[in-house]
Amino acid sequence: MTTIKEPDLSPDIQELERVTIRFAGDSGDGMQLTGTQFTRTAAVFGNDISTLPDFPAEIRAPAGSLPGVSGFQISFSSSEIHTPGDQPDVLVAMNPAALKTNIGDLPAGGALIVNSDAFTQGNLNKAAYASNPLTDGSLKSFTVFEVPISTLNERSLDGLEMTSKQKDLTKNFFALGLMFWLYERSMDPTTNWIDAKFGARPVTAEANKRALKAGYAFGETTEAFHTHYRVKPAKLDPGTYRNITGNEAAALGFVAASRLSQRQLFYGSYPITPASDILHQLSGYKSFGVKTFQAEDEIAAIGASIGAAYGGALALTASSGPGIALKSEAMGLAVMVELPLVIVNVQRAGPSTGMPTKNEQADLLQVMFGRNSDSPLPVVAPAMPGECFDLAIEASRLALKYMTPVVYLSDAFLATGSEPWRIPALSDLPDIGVPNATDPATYRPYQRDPHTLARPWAVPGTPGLEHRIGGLEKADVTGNVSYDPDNHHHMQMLRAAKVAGIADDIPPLEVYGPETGELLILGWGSTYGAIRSAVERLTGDGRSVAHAHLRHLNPFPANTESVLRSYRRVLIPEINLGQLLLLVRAAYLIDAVGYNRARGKPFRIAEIVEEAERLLGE
Amino acid sequence: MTTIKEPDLSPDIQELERVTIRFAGDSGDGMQLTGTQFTRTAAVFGNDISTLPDFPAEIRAPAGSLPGVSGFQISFSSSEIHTPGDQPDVLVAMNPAALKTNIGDLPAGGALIVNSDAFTQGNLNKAAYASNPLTDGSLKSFTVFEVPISTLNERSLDGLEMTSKQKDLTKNFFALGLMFWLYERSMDPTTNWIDAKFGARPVTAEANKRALKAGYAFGETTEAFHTHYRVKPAKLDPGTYRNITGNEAAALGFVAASRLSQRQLFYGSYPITPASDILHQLSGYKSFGVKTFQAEDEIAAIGASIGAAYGGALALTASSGPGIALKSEAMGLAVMVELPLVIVNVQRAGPSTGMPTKNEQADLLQVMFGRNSDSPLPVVAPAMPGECFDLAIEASRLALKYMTPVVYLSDAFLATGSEPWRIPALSDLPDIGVPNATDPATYRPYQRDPHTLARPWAVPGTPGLEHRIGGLEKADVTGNVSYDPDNHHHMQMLRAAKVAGIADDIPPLEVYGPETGELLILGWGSTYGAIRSAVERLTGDGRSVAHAHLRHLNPFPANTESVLRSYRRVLIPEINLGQLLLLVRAAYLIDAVGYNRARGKPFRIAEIVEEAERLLGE
Amino acid sequence: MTDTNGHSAGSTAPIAQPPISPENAAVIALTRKDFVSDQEVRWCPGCGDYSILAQTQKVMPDFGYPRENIVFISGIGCSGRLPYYMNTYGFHSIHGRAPTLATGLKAARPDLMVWVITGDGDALSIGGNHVLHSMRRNVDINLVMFNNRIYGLTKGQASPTSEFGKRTKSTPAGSVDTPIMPLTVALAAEASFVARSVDTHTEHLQYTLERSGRHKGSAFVEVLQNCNIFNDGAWRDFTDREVREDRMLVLEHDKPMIFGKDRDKGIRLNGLHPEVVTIGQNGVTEADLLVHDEQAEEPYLALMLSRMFWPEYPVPVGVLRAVARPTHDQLIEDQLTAAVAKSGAGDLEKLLFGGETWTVE
Amino acid sequence: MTDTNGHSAGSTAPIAQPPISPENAAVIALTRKDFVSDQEVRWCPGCGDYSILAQTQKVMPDFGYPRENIVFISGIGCSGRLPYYMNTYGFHSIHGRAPTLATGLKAARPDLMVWVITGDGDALSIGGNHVLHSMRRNVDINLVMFNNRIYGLTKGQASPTSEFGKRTKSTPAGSVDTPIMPLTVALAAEASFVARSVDTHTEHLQYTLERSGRHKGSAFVEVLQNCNIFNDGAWRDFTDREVREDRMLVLEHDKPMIFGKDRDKGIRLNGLHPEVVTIGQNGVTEADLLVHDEQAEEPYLALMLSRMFWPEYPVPVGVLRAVARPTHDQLIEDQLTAAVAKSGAGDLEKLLFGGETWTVE
Ligand SMILES: Cc1ncc(C[n+]2csc(CCOP(=O)(O)OP(=O)(O)O)c2C)c(N)n1
Ligand SMILES: Cc1ncc(C[n+]2csc(CCOP(=O)(O)OP(=O)(O)O)c2C)c(N)n1
Ligand code: SF4
Ligand code: SF4
Ligand SMILES: [Mg+2]
Ligand SMILES: [Mg+2]
Repeated sequence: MTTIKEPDLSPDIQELERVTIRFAGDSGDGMQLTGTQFTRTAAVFGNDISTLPDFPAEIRAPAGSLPGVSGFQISFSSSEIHTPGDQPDVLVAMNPAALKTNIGDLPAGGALIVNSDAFTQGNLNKAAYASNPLTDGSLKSFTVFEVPISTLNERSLDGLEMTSKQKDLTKNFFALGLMFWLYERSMDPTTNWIDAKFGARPVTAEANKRALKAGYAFGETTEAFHTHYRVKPAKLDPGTYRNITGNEAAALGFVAASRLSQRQLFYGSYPITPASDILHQLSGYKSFGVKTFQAEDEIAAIGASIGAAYGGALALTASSGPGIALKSEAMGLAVMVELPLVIVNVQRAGPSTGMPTKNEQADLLQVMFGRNSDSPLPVVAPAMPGECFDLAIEASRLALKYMTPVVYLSDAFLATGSEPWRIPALSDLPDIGVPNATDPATYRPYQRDPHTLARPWAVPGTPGLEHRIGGLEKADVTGNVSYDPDNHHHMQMLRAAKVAGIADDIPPLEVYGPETGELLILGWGSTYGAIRSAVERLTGDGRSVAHAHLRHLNPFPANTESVLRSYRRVLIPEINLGQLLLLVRAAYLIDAVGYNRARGKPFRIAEIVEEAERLLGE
Repeated sequence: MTTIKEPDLSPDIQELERVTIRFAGDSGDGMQLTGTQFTRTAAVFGNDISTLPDFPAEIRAPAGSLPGVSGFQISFSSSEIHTPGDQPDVLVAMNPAALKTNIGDLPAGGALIVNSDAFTQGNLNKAAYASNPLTDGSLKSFTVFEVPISTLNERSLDGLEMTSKQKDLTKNFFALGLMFWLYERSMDPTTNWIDAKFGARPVTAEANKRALKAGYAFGETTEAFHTHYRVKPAKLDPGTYRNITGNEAAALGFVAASRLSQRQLFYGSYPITPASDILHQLSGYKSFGVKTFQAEDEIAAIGASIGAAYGGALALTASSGPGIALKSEAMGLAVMVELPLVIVNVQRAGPSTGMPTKNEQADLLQVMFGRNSDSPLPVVAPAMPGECFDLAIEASRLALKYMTPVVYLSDAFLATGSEPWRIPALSDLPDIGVPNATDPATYRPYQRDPHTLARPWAVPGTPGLEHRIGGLEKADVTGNVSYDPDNHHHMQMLRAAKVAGIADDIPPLEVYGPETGELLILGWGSTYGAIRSAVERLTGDGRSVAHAHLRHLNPFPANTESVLRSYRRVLIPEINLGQLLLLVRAAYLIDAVGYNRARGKPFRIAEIVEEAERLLGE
Repeated sequence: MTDTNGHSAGSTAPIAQPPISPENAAVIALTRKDFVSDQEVRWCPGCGDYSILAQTQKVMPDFGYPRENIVFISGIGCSGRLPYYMNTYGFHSIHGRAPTLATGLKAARPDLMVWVITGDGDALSIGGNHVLHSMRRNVDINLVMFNNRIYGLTKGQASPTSEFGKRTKSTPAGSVDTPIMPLTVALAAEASFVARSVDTHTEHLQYTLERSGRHKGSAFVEVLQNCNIFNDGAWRDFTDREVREDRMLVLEHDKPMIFGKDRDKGIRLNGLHPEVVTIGQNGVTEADLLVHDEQAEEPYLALMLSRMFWPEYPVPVGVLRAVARPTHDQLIEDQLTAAVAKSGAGDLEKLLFGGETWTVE
Repeated sequence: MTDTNGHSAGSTAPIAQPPISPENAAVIALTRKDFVSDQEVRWCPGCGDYSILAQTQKVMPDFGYPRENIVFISGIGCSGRLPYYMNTYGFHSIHGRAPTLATGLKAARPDLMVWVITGDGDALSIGGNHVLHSMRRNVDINLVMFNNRIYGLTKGQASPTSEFGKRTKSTPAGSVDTPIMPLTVALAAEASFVARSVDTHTEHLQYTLERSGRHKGSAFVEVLQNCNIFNDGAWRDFTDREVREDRMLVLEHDKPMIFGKDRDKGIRLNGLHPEVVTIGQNGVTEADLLVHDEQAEEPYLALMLSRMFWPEYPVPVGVLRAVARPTHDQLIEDQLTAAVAKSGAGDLEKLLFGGETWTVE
């Protein structure tokens, strides 16, 4: 929301606390690049930011078609923010299709900047517009700026050795330049980036820079925009920051975990949206001794990781829901052999193939129960892109300390969304190393540590510890195959107790807002931003509402029940049909209510506020 | 338990209400055959019976070794019974290993018949006996009958053209004959069977028959057994009966379902214990048009079944837990494309490979939730071997009527255990046929029946209904691929509502015992017999205890909550760590308590009685 | 094969025609347009898939199957979208599993013509085992594999056919995996029909699809396809118009293996190794050249051809192998028929009351 | 193969030796007994697995690896129990997946000697694709497949190597599936070492396991094994002592292919087809016979041998193919080394603070 401050400012500069811009255009128009460039600039400038890319599922749908529209939303602010914003204040639409698919989100009075050149009859048809929205008055509730971006841009490139098709490909920089002017941003970060990226192709570099400047100049010179806007830097905690997506943070976190545990990182994976980027990232860290293995399928990927774990590596495998389903039999093996393994699930919308590029957090019950028999394992879930780093280390810590597979639940929104991340000092990171077993005199494959109930880790190559493990039930202590009835029950209880015991080794559930009161909103995963913002608003309005967000979903922190019982009502918003809800109700018999929407995208702050108001009203 | 009635009977005949015998010997000793023959004889005689085979996991462990012991327990009675008995009244032990592994279950005063010939030093060592139990007095609390079975048997075969090794292989018939005499049974069913089976090999046939008669004669002539026992026929409901195992009943049920739905039965499967027998059975029903396909793995098996369902067949796939894990991705596909499919899970002890031949009912949460995203499907579970027939038809009915995959949860105990089954009249079986879509004018791939919410079934070959389906999210009605946010939420709700709606189309939860009272014991699956027997005892002792047993686990019958709320306490015994318990607590916020034992074998009646008493005492 | 080994031997019997439906005449009259669905095609502009789609639609009428008796089943990948664009029945299944659905569908419905559309990753990475087993069972399907040597839909990772050392998103330092030779694997899987064509060679592609469609049994067709976004020009070296005659070998049954703009080059057998020779040079005549035999009982020749590749050799295209063997669905039907012939059509009542029964009054 | 196709070519370089550990001398001194674990062996009396276990234990010392550096990984099946009986590290994994665990273990720990023990169902049915990919990657493992042409552990269903028409529990009317020829598939998968032996031919089995163990790269060894309970005598026709010389062809590198009690029979090449001839009859001399070459760059000869079977041909045993190719773990290590050489050992601090950063005071 844009709110005006300090009216005494010179009339043509308005200061705003927060602005949300959405760039929308054809997949071919480079909107992701435009968004990323604006993000970098805002980040480096010192704003708090939050972004939400929105790709089409198709690689390249036909140019100008509705499914071909690609969008990128960025919210930047002078105060702390948690979400990319419910609605854009400004929508940049590069063609009719982009307008059609995005205009619905623009609030009345919002600013709309369109590339009027793109509103040809052909494009209007492709976007299924009966009449031209620029002329039929359907946009009158918005502040519309029609800019002939293509023509202006092409003109600015006069004399360059390029086809006009090539020239047209630079028009996104024109739009970017215009935005830079509008929000008082320096073009330097982008021009530097262009030089670095296209240095080898001077003409392209020149063209992009000219386009950028032309857009900026257009803002300055034209009458169209009377004012431009200022968003001051945010007061973030002191430190060094970088802009980071969840998948980048996760990759860095696991590399760090490998260092902190003094073990080589082995990553077995099979590509799948939206998890693939972790593979791409990690395969670039060879100088860190990271071994990445692109397997023939998800089963081979986890199989290889289990093999590497058996060999003493910090082993990792990642996928998204459909791939996790394939891994489930092998996950059961990891539970039985009690080897450390981190299984990353970057969730996406299902069931089945579902909507591969869209967001959902509906695999919680799958990872909890998607294996034959009682097969317990710990589950953790980051709440923000930057937190993907911390929880990568935490997941590794639990896996190594408790000799168990651990599931790490991320999702498409966290994976591709970005935020400024305060880079931690290495000295602040925990030591998560664990020793290997070495003493033949005392070693028993299934003799457990009395505190953690973890079995010892004896890796091949250790003289005198030769032993055999496998998927058949194990005799307590010796680890020999056993069909003894009481032993089986005993082992089932031990496996369950080991995981349950982790509750005492994790931070308690923290509460934001009143310690007790009317309503607690309990969340997990990527809904953090929307919930926290909603609670800020509600408490701002004097409501007795608090927010608690689970990072550990199995086991729950020890104080979870007491926290929940401190409020009259408990609301659990989830981008699924009520999965944490089921676990909480079963565990504590608390009549928590769910707010469940599976729309393949993040919650809006407003809908959570609304639902909370409804409950408070009851 | 053996209780003596009518004391006026001639001293050497005792009449008993119920007897439980366990035959135990080396895998090579043919104990399964012995048990089955005794079972058939008792069944044909008219007793109520219940059996429990207990195989070793090894194909053939070394002769005489402990892991090589194979057992078969049969309980036969003149009144209705529900379980193979907590403890045997009589234990037949063919060698030391068999004695060692089974004697623990024989109550003090129980009868023990041992083949004394087998108690050689070698065999005692293999069974890890320090001293000979027949001489060291360790058996004095039992009524021990030492019979030199091997010698007596070999003697009876004098003059036959056989090696003594071959002769020794017939000694199980000697033991059987002895049991027949002891319980006043006719040898005819077995001699007929021998003729039929070994007709081609007269010497073998002759040998087996002689062994049988010799055992019988030994009982008659020897002084050892002063009395023999009589167990009158049971008063079963009128009708024609056969002895049947759960896997046999399931196979017959699906063949019947194919007839009742007028559709060819397609069975795609990959062998796995304890589900393989369904494949073996169905592959013999070719004259019923049953097509069985042994796939390369479980994924191919369900894939082929989905393909056949798409083609209009009544499609079926079966496995056990580990294989179900592999099928889970494809199960999600079936949910998305909404095709009818029955997925049989014959549960076994896990996690992972676990104890493949042992029993467990711990895959309930796996089949409920083991798929990415919210992916609802109905779940049914038979409670007794014979019921496997009825629920095969029920599962098929739901799949066809609601166009949905349905999970059918059996387990190792149901699959291999047997009971007398009253064969239904065809006229009593429901018509479960559903029409195919044929009208191009009205056909929409995802237009739903207003009552069932099922989509129409248009099979290839139908002119004018050409359409495409798949795993991507579908637009309501048209079934086209859709990434529309609201459509996705709408479809998620529709899929959930379709399954939830089945609650109105299934029988209400029935209660045995008082309508309201102190304690309700709620069960599902193969624990039926133990729970029902326990409740019979408890009510017999005047306790206010009732039994309800779920056949439909998703959705629950509409009256489930009201039934549960009619008792002060609810006890849920499960051979797992509390899976139905979790679902019930989450659904109704009722503080039900679990009795959970995972020992790879059925509950004993006594332990349930005990637990109930404990709760009643609280 | 042999009895001990129990192979039902490949034979040189003529290739059977698919059953022609009553609507045949009407069907033959159909045109490509009749097989175009109402769905908007969504591949990148310039993608080789467009041509494969077009040729597929063109040959459809020729088989005599009415539209409603044709089913296209695909896995996941860019290739997997094809069924949406065919005005027939279609099933866009899950990654790598299309052959399994096809196997079940064909077994349940022998009357249908079943096509499997897949990619190099879908068919050879996650789906490799299903391809292997559907081929050895001789499931009567036409499996068309779009080979662009890359994972397209997931935006550019190495596939099982990517070159050793290939740099991709997932292999920034180069792939360490030796690629699979798809046709060698298909032949080793006992496929009864194995062929190769190229997306841009439209007539040849039509001919190849036509041959595949007319083959009874499992057909494996590799189509060299260009992914102009993530692996542009993967096959250019030998498929480009200017060079293709010199760098590709068009196989024709019973014809000597001749290629080259001037039709002066050929393949000669040297021991067990093929060698490229020039007709007229040091005494080589056409008579010395290998003569193609797609119906050879044993696939020795086909195996050799399947491993010949540019630049060592011209790349063979066309039908490498086409032999008749009883199909999976046929064998299943035969067993059912035999069972009925032997014991009569199944009687449910008899079945239920079968075995040992007793009656309680 | 070729550059375009990017194969890292098979070469005739000598087979590399496994790294010999310091304990070498001590190890060589070990005997079979040192490799016998404390677990009681549990196979059916008379099972062929006993002999395979014994020969495996016998050859173990020869490789120079200390016990603790040897790992046996198996899938599920009777064969899968073998690791319990080896006094080394062992992992009894899940059905069909052993090659995947082995791939990860070897990549993480190149210093280990890794054996994969599997069955015809485990390796070729559910595990077919993993075998294919571990072979093409040249993962440095020794995969020993116990081929008894049946599912033993699950009590007698058809396996992918069961004969066409074979009656089993799951195929009462006979199997309708054409069996897979394991060695053909292994060769098509680009395996760098392919061999066959027989459970009861103890010396030959030892020799074959020894050769496999010394091979660097993916080795596929098929052992014809008898399941006397569910498929007794599956191979008897040609493996029995009385007939084996006449019905089996023992391959030796660089030697003419001669067999028969009287060493008077041989294999001659006729065009592309092998034929059995008798030396001395109608002018056939040893010189006319095929000479075995296990190191041929292209596996044409090996492919042919892999398809020769009784009764048409004597059944080839021994090493069909053995070529050197960089191993998967080696290639991975090389890339890490190269990366460090290029940019130095990874600096975590640099990595975290890399990219575009800004500082807030
Ligand atoms: C179980 C599963 N794993 C992974 C994916 C992600 N995925 C979709 S297509 C694909 C590979 C596609 O490559 P290819 O088969 O060559 O098809 P192309 O896109 O190149 O035509 C992958 C890995 C998936 N959809 N499902
Ligand atoms: C996922 C899974 N599916 C099926 C099974 C059941 N199963 C165990 S071993 C086996 C086949 C064994 O055959 P083979 O590999 O030939 O080994 P053999 O017993 O003959 O040595 C099967 C189907 C299983 N354990 N796990
Ligand atoms: S990514 Fe490649 S294969 Fe996929 S549609 Fe685009 S060009 Fe075609
Ligand atoms: S079943 Fe066959 S393979 Fe398995 S142990 Fe027994 S004999 Fe050996
Ligand atoms: Mg591809
Ligand atoms: Mg086998």
